Amino acid sequence: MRSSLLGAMRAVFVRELLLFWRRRTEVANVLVFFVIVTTLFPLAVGPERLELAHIAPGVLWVAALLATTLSLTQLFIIDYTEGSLDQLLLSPYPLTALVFAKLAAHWVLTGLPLALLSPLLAVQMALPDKAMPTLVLSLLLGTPVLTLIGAIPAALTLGVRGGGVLVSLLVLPLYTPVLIFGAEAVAAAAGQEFAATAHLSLLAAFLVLALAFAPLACASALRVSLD
Amino acid sequence: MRSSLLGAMRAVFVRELLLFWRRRTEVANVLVFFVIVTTLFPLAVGPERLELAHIAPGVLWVAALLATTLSLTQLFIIDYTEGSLDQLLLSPYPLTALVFAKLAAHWVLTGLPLALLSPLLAVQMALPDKAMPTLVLSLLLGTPVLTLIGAIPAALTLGVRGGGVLVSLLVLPLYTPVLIFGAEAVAAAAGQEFAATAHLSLLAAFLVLALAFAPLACASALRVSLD
Amino acid sequence: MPEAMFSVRALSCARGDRVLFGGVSFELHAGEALHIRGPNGHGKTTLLRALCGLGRPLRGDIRWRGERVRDLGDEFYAVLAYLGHLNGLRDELTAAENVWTYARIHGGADCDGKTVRAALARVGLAAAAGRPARHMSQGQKRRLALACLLVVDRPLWLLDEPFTALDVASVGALVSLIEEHLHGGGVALIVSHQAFDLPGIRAFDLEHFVRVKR
Amino acid sequence: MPEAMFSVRALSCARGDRVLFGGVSFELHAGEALHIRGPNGHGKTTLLRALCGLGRPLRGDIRWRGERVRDLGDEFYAVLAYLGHLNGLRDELTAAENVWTYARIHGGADCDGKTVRAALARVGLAAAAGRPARHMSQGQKRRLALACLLVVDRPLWLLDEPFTALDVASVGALVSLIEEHLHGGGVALIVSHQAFDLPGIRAFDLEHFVRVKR
Amino acid sequence: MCIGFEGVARLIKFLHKYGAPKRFYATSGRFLPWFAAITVILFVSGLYLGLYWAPPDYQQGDAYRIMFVHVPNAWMSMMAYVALAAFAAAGYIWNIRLADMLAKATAPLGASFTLCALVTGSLWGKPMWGTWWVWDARLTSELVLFFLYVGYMALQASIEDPRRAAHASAIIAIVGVINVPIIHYSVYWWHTLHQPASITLTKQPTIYLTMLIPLIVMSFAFMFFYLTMLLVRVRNEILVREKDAEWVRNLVEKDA
Ligand code: HEM
Ligand SMILES: Nc1ncnc2c1ncn2[C@@H]1O[C@H](COP(=O)(O)OP(=O)(O)OP(=O)(O)O)[C@@H](O)[C@H]1O
Ligand SMILES: Nc1ncnc2c1ncn2[C@@H]1O[C@H](COP(=O)(O)OP(=O)(O)OP(=O)(O)O)[C@@H](O)[C@H]1O
Ligand SMILES: [Mg+2]
Ligand SMILES: [Mg+2]
Repeated sequence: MRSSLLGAMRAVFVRELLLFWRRRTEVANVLVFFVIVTTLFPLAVGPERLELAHIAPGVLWVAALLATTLSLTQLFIIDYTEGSLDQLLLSPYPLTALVFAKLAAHWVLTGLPLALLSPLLAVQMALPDKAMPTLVLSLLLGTPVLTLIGAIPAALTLGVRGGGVLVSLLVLPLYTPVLIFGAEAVAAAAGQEFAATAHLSLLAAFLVLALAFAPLACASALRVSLD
Repeated sequence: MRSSLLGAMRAVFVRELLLFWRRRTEVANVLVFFVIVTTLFPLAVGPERLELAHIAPGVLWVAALLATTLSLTQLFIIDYTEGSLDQLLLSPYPLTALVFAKLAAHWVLTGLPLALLSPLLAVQMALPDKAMPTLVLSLLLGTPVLTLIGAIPAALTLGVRGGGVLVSLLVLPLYTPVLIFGAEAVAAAAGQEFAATAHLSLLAAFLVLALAFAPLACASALRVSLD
Repeated sequence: MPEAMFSVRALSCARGDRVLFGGVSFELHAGEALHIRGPNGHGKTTLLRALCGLGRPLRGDIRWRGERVRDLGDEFYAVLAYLGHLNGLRDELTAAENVWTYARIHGGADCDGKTVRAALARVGLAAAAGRPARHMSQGQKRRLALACLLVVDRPLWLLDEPFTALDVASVGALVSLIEEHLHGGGVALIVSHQAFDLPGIRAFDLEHFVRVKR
Repeated sequence: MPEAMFSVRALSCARGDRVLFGGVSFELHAGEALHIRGPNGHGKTTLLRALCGLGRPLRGDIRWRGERVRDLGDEFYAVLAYLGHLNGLRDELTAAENVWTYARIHGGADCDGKTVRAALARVGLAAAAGRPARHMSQGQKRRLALACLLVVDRPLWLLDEPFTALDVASVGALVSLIEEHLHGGGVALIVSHQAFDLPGIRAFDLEHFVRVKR
Repeated sequence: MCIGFEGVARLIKFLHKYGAPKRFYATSGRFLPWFAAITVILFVSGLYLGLYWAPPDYQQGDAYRIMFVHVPNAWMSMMAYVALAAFAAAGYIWNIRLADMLAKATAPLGASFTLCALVTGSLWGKPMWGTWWVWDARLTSELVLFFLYVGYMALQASIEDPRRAAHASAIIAIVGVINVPIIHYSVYWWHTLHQPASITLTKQPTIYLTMLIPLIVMSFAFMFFYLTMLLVRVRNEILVREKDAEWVRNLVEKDA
């Protein structure tokens, strides 16, 4: 039974990768959204008005957060409208484990490439080189938390028509701590006001917390939504 | 025939208002998203690092733009998956007129309240009082352009699963000029660097252009998508 | 012999890069109906969507009262009513609101509460006029979609699997609705796997025109 | 007499704030099937979803081989297969991929390419194994959903309108699939408005248990 | 351990018994007038003490008197969220319908307290700091709290099946209550990690007794106001949800 639980989790994971691969654009889209938001900012603010480098950590993190939020609204919705979510709930394996596999796949396809891409945009925004490792590391620790926490509202708003915007509303207050420490870590590394380690270890603590509780909460949310 | 064309347009308009009214929260949600994005910024950037007032026009305009984009992804999708869009295309009246009615309703329910709400957030971001009328006016002129232009990609990406992010990707470059002139108008009014009127009249020109061509383009996009 | 109301000649359609069928031809005179049959995937839905202009045929000639429908443009939409696999309802609107907006958008400028109620009564939803479509069962939704056809008075009906999810009594009721429509001089094309009992209806087996199997 | 495999006693269900039916009781022994009938909106879908744990009944007792299904928890899911109004497929996956992921997620750890191909062949989709579900017609999708039931070997089948969109030949094929399932000692609950010919099936009219009309 | 479980079981039994809507409606009907009376008395005396009895501040003059509204509202905004989460959790875990209704009734009240704290704070901030708003730690976390309330209510409002709405919003309330302390401390550290804040609320001169007394009275006034309104709202909710029950029909007929 144990080995076939892993098999089921792998099947969910592979299925998500396949789906993403088939509509390849989706992955690219999250990234492109990330790129565009970071580009809009300097445009809207007017580059001559301030030192770009000062706002770079904040802008990059807000962009990452919005990109993740946007992709989350799509997380369960198609499975829901086509009935595959019904079938997932009827699996003999613990729903929490299957949900975890699904979220892992989501992160691999959005958060991970986003973190890897970020230095490129950071250069564009004149972030000092010495802050790059911290930027990538903070995103690697932070984006899975965003995915894990964000999945709960995404599950809760299923069947609530026009739930997309509702997800953002529910999710953004929950994201506040991650955003603050993520951006602060990068800012600290850039300005050497403080060592970034304190912020990064807090992010790691959030990640552990989210890993422990979010899949369970998300599974309960799905059961409630399909009732 | 003419009077019943107006009747049909009115029916589309009323239908949209009814739909929005039934899921009342939706309208509020766009606003709240707008509010939250404006809040995240100071959080991520850290208020002491810069004069908030300097970036206020840019942040407010980017937030308005993202809120509109987000709501646009939902514009046709439900009508599409439930087949009502098929039925709209089979109306004996010109599709362009019906699409125009639909977009008008969308703006009344998102752009308009957003423009009216903006001074509240501007106060939070310490925008000088003298810039408030320009802020509201620029949003009143700019948000209908966002809705009109944004509807085209929303129509084109129908049936492309996970099109939500694709809409943003297609739409954001188109939004660039609106964003630049909108934010500049507000910045100019705040700092009195330039008179804001030049920027505002450009926005008005965009609006006229968009009113003339966007509904037509959007109707053609719908026909292509349903083929 | 009077001119046919609706005629199709040498129509062929493709999906993706596969030609599904070719050489489909038929004529419908006032009061006639066609029951289009054929195994799954042979292109019945594709055919119906091509006829009403939602899909584009590869080639062929579709005429309404002798005129090409392509030349008629939007005017052709003023004579046809289409019911697809999808119901085309909005979940948040009540039954009456759904019917009312459908009527208005399709040119029923004189549609009022009484007309709507009458149509709902015809499909057995009189009591549910104020209930949102979301709270209806599959069969109730299908009936609501049928009620929409009744408020606009169209001579050409194109129905794709109209009996789906209908209970036994409703199937009978729908058949007599169609009969009435034909008696009033209308024509109808009905795609259905289910057999039904409509006197005088012609069967049309799409299978004979298939170019590529499945 | 041996103990019933699946038994339901005094079940009642509500939707929103209306009680739909109450006092539903029946027993199924190995090899038996029930044809659940009833007019639109009387709660057949609600009943089926409550039985498989997707909905929550108001009260009542559902047992599998004498044990309450609530106590069985996830183990109960290891004995049932449910086909709803919706097919539960993903449009972007091919037929074979859809079946394979279904099997794995539902515990068919030993499911390989051969099993998948065999299941697809049983529903007449052998040639379409590599085609994405998006490119299939309504009837083909329904058949694909049925193929999923065949790769996991479950004694309890709950089928909601399984004949929807199926052509005449496929209806016959599905009936013999169900027959085979029953011969193998399984039980089945079938909701359908369409009459079908399965020897020994009992009819169950939900109408008699309805509390509130429609 | 065993005793613990037994105690919980007995508690649940008790809750189910007294949590039956009909019974609760009757009991709360007896308490309600008393709560309302206490609220009025506390408000009147608190306002009197705050607006007349307490002397003007030597720095702020009379402007400080807004404190007697601001501070109780700020306290209540936080207490109400804890109450909301507790009710929601009880409703979700033990399936107590009354708890669901209490949670639903608490949310708009808590949101109003939060909004009042924000507005009165802003009004106070203008004369004190020369600006309506600063991104101070406490202000920011209060704003985020407001969003949590709004999110809860939006979710609650967009699901119409009452049971599903209750369960769904309970999950978000529980997730939120885990986050509230995290948010609180994050915002605090965020602001104070590098430099002392330019404006802090905590560095008040120690408060005079003449100001403390009205403050305490007003705090209790707001607490009783909350309890009164909670009862009113829950009783309404009960009537709406049980509108088909016989006892409600009898009640309505008796009144009519
Ligand atoms: C929009 C602006 C403001 C907001 C959102 C706000 C929020 C809050 C909150 C949440 C509390 C409760 C803190 C706790 O008990 O932990 C509080 C308490 C308090 N606030 Fe404000 N406040 C604002 C403006 C002001 C202003 C301008 C003043 C006066 C200078 C002020 C003075 C106080 C005082 C004296 C307390 C009680 C002190 C304590 O219990 O620690 N507030 N406020
Ligand atoms: N979007 C698509 N792209 C490519 N091919 C498609 C697409 N949709 C359907 N097809 C193919 O076109 C053919 C005809 O489909 P159609 O839906 O018209 O069949 P049908 O006769 O209505 O079948 P059914 O009885 O199952 O409803 C099918 O073989 C199907 O595989
Ligand atoms: N989400 C919902 N909220 C409230 N009521 C609902 C909801 N969905 C369905 N109903 C109501 O519940 C009743 C039973 O619906 P159900 O779908 O179970 O019927 P059914 O017997 O399967 O009908 P059909 O033959 O049309 O499929 C219907 O009267 C319907 O109006
Ligand atoms: Mg078809
Ligand atoms: Mg049903």
